[in-house]
Amino acid sequence: MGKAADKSPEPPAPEASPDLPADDLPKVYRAMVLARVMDERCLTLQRQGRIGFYVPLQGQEAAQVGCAWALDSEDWIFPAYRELGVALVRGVPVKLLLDQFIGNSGDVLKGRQMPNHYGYREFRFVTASSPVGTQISQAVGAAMAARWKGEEIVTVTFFGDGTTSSNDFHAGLNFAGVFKAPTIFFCQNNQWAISLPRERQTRSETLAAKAVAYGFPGVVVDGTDVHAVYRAVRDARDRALAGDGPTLIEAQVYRLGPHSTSDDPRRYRTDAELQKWKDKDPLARLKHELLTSGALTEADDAALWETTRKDVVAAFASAEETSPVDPLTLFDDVFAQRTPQLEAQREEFAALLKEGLIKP
Amino acid sequence: MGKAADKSPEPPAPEASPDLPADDLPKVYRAMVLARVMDERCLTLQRQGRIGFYVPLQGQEAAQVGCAWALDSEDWIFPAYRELGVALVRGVPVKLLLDQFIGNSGDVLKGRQMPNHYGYREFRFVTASSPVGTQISQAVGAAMAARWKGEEIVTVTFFGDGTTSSNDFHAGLNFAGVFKAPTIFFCQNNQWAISLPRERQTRSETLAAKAVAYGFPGVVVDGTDVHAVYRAVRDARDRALAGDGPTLIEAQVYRLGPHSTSDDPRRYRTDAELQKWKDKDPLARLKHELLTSGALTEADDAALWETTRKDVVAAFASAEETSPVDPLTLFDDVFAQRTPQLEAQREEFAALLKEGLIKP
Amino acid sequence: MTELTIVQAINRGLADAMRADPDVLVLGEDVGVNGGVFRATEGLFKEFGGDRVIDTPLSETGIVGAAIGMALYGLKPVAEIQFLDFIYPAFDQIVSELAKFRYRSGGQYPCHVVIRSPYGGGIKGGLYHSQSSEAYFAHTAGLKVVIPSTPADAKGLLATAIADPDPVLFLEPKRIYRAVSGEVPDGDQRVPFGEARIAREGADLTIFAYGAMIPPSVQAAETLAASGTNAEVVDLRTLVPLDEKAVLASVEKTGRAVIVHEAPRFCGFGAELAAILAEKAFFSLKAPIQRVTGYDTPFPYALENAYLPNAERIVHAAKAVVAAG
Amino acid sequence: MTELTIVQAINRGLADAMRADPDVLVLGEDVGVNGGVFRATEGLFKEFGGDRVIDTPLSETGIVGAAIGMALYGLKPVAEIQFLDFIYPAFDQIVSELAKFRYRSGGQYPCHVVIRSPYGGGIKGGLYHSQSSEAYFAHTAGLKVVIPSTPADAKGLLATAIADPDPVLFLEPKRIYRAVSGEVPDGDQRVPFGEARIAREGADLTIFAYGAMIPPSVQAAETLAASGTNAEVVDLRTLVPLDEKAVLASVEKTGRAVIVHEAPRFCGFGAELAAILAEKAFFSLKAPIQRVTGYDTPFPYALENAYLPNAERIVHAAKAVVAAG
Ligand SMILES: Cc1ncc(C[n+]2csc(CCOP(=O)(O)OP(=O)(O)O)c2C)c(N)n1
Ligand SMILES: Cc1ncc(C[n+]2csc(CCOP(=O)(O)OP(=O)(O)O)c2C)c(N)n1
Ligand SMILES: [Mg+2]
Ligand SMILES: [Mg+2]
Repeated sequence: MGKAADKSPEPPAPEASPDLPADDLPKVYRAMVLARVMDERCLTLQRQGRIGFYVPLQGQEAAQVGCAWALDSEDWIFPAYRELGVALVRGVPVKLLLDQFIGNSGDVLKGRQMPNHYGYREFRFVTASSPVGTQISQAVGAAMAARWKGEEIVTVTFFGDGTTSSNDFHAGLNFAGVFKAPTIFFCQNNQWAISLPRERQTRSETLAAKAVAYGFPGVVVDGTDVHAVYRAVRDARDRALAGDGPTLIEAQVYRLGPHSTSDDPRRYRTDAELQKWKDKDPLARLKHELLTSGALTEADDAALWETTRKDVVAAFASAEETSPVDPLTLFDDVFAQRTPQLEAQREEFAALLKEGLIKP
Repeated sequence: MGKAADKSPEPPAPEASPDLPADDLPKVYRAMVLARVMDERCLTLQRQGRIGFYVPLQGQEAAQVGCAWALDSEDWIFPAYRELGVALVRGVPVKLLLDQFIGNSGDVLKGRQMPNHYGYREFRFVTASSPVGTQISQAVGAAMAARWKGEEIVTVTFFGDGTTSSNDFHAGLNFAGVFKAPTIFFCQNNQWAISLPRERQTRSETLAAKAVAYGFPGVVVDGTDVHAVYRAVRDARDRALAGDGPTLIEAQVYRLGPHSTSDDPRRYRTDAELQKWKDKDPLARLKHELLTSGALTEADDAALWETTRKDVVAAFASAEETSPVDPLTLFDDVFAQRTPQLEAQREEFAALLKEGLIKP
Repeated sequence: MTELTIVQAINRGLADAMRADPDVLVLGEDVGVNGGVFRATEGLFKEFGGDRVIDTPLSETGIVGAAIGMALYGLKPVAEIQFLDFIYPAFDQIVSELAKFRYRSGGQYPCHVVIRSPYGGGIKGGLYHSQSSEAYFAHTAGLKVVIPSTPADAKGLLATAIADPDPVLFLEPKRIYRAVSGEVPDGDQRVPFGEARIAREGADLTIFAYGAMIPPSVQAAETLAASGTNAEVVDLRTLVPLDEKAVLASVEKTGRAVIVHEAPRFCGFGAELAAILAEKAFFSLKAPIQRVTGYDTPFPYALENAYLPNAERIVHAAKAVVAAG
Repeated sequence: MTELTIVQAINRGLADAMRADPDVLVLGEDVGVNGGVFRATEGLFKEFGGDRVIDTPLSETGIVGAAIGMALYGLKPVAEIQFLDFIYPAFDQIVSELAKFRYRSGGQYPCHVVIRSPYGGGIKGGLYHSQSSEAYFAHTAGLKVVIPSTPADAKGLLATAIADPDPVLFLEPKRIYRAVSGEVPDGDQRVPFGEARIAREGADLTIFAYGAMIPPSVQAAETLAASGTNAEVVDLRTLVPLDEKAVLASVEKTGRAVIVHEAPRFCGFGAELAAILAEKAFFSLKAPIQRVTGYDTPFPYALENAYLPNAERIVHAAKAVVAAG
């Protein structure tokens, strides 16, 4: 269990922390490998122009998978845009994600958003948006609603170090404190907000320490250690369901890749720093543990990577073959029902489309 | 000197605190009396319909006057809407303030804002606005600018307990921490944000403790004690000018009157609570001290109140006689120069005015 | 039928909705114990308790963000923004999230949220207690924008808003909160969205208005009648969805239009009406369209009465239009 | 004269202004070390240092609030908002403070602030990297709104913006940041506000546009020329102040108008142009005004090309207008 941020009002007792069941570990590792494989593949696909954009998660797999593993499937996730590991643990099929990355007719979102901005009501994984932080206060409202409806769930919201500066971080954590909302604020401090390092984002000693301002506990965990993350989240979940309110968890990780495929991190950070964190690669760490315990052999591992790669390639091939979205869906879902104005625009659009004046 | 909020990273050393010079005390008291007299008068004037609205400061005089007294006249003030005591210490003439309350041609603001929303560049007292908190990040920018220009001043921004929940509180304090801005954040915790009590505004233990989130000191002072306030502000000012960055000061006071003349506090708070704080009336406290030290006699005091009342009444009479604003000024100051569109609207307006179709 | 003011009708509407549906709740600043600074939520805290009539911290960002979260989870929050002038801290949540959630999620996450807010001038509120910024929201795809002008419409449109599965910005003309009172049908009588109300029939000219501009528009029409011009007054009631049919039908009949709103003229809602007419009723128009609006300045304090459109200005514009063709 | 792209012209313009005036500084997210996500501030950090090219925390509220404070104190900050879609957290500071400070202080506190931001679609940015929300700002009294469409205008208008004592929102058509390159005069060559540019002369019809909609508008005009319609293309350049004279003069000449913008149609900037024409050029108009715009939906991802106005749609509308009268 990570150390409680100094100064937290009620640090949870570490001895109470439940452990990640040993039987689960191979599954946890598999989820992390799948995330890594998809990441590598998508970076390539973007370079090849087969998807338009991508936001990698490399370096953050243990934090994401460890957190998601500690939750109940009924808990609601309010992600940022980097939470592939969480989506995979939730069970979102790879093909469905890739449909979103392409924006084809298989995409539950109907091709409306950039890659990575997916969401699946079925998996209680709320559709992501780009403006940072907005999900935070929403997660608090949802938690209040769940409690009001008597449902024993928590909401978990994900955001980065940079997002602690956002309006919604402040509003959301303050509301959560006041209303004792059953919410877990899971901050992945990956040390960078695009080109701004953590130390220049805020002068607070840790990000977890910001919880002091809202009167609830903040804890720091090593986000490359899946066990530590799991325990911290379980603790926070227990607290929330016991009516003791929210917890802020700062998982210290590192973004090994670029911010997105539009970014070139060599402009603002050093190879030495990168190498330091590459040495703490969460996948290597868990693999080592599994090899040591005998739960995994090198041969198993090689096979795992190979099958996973094949599966992802196959899923992408299938996604690429899926038909494009129907252009007329452009006018759906603005409202539950199209207004007369939208109906008229749709007709105008359909006519232009027919005449070939609009090419989707 | 008030106790440092527990958990502040670098609590200032109380022994360093300079004292409010004893010679100044009668002047400080006079300023507080003037503020109280204006307050009482304006509440009456509003009831009589002679001014449209008023925001009282009763109970907050020591905090405001003590703070303003500790500043240099070159320091910039970024007020909320309740800082009459600060304006008076700055030397803003009573008549000028009353002109603003009426919105007549003597008003520097040209009748553009509600009462209490004044500002005077000459006195480095920035014009107030209603949206809470917006002044906070502005004060930080101004402090950064002053430092960049090599000017040895601080900016001081005033706001209430409720305003700690605003977006600009978070953004402003965070920027100030990161950039070590020479800014003093002076929070008058008057226990209420209209009808919301301090405890329901935020679960943070003190408001000063929120400074932890931004990596600089937060201190709590008894805002009914003009000495304590003075020392805390002097300390903060010294720190700021020494390059050590900002300080958050929480002055604990009580709003003895209504939130504004539109408010009825009996709807949400008890007489008992009010009485408790009336017993700590900052004016009574300072008067007692001055009587004890011999710096004031009861007779002096009675005379002071009487002259002050007369002066304020005379100033208001004069303000009431001042001519109204020229309606054509409506189109000035939108931009440095009127655009052709504004010029055209002004002509249209002037014609309607002439025909009597518009009655200002 | 009961005789109510607009603010009473809103209060009644909220109470009825909360009684009928346990998923409806109210949140905002001072809405609970205090009953709202305009008393629109008076009595609700007592009847429904602090879990359903929630006094929030001072953060519009938080109010709207939390309301969205509640709606995603299946509640039907009605958020109050104390004055429309204070909605801007929530603008990101409204524009980026509330308006787009259904769309961007492919229909998975509708936002069943009503935001109520008093808007407009006439109470000597200066720059920050007077604004009429409906155009920002009407331009935001995914939001409905509703502005009643009578007690019956206030109650009937509020009922529709609360039942609507999409986000609705419900703007209340605070200037006539208490000035206008009228008969309000009892029970769950809804006024549908997208249907303008003909506040006064006429054949020579149409005055388009909404909210607090209806009384001076009707007054202007009466003055005009005396000089032989028979003006129709169309109360739009819902800006989004707009009753374009009624707008066009009226001008096809009258051939002349005067558009009235409090907001600054430039890019105000009136511009859209004029644009629709210039596109779709062009051949019916006999004369230039005129707009009687607030000026392109911030809202003033001392000169409020000079700023706000009044019946005289509307009459003046109407006469000019009639004179022109 | 130097051949530059739009983004290079902006970069050059910033550097020139900073060299000429020590009170000019730049602040925003990733503008320093990284040189801006579009490289508009490339090289400035190296030349002017971190005190004048300030990498800020991730808070648009803070960026604009701090910029206002700096301006009040006498500096001339140029703030970058990384994408116009992310300006909303700063909306309160912009609408309540930046736009109103001079007015509400009776002229005591002008705000010498420029906010630069890339806007518009065409880069497959989806809902949040594509918006064109100029109408919100054009409707806000006290703000100037500028949108260049050529490298020379980008540099010349930016110089004017930085010299202007009032707040200016400077919107950069990111879609053509690098697509368009052209000759830019050397030295301090300013392009005045309030003067539209005739991008193409014509006599039969006027196409009004700005920013990234200029290239398809000019292309449409060329297509139309082939079928005998001689279209004029007016590049507004500054939405506020608007060159109303040029707008009216063109339509008085051509009698027909097509208005083009990327933003959703309803209450978009085009509505204001149509309203001005319907009021002041009514008797010159021979046919209904048409608007070719984004649809009234959020900005899509996969269907971006279907959403954005293109030359074909403009031609189609122009032909309809010509056919109508
Ligand atoms: C309101 C807003 N402003 C700016 C951006 C542009 N932007 C996208 S991600 C990002 C940095 C986010 O950093 P952090 O919160 O640390 O998350 P990370 O990307 O590191 O996971 C920025 C500035 C945005 N998406 N939203
Ligand atoms: C953004 C915004 N929201 C709401 C309001 C309405 N309002 C005016 S004062 C106030 C309470 C402020 O409380 P606090 O900060 O404690 O200051 P106090 O009035 O007690 O001095 C509220 C909610 C406002 N002015 N601005
Ligand atoms: Mg980060
Ligand atoms: Mg207070």
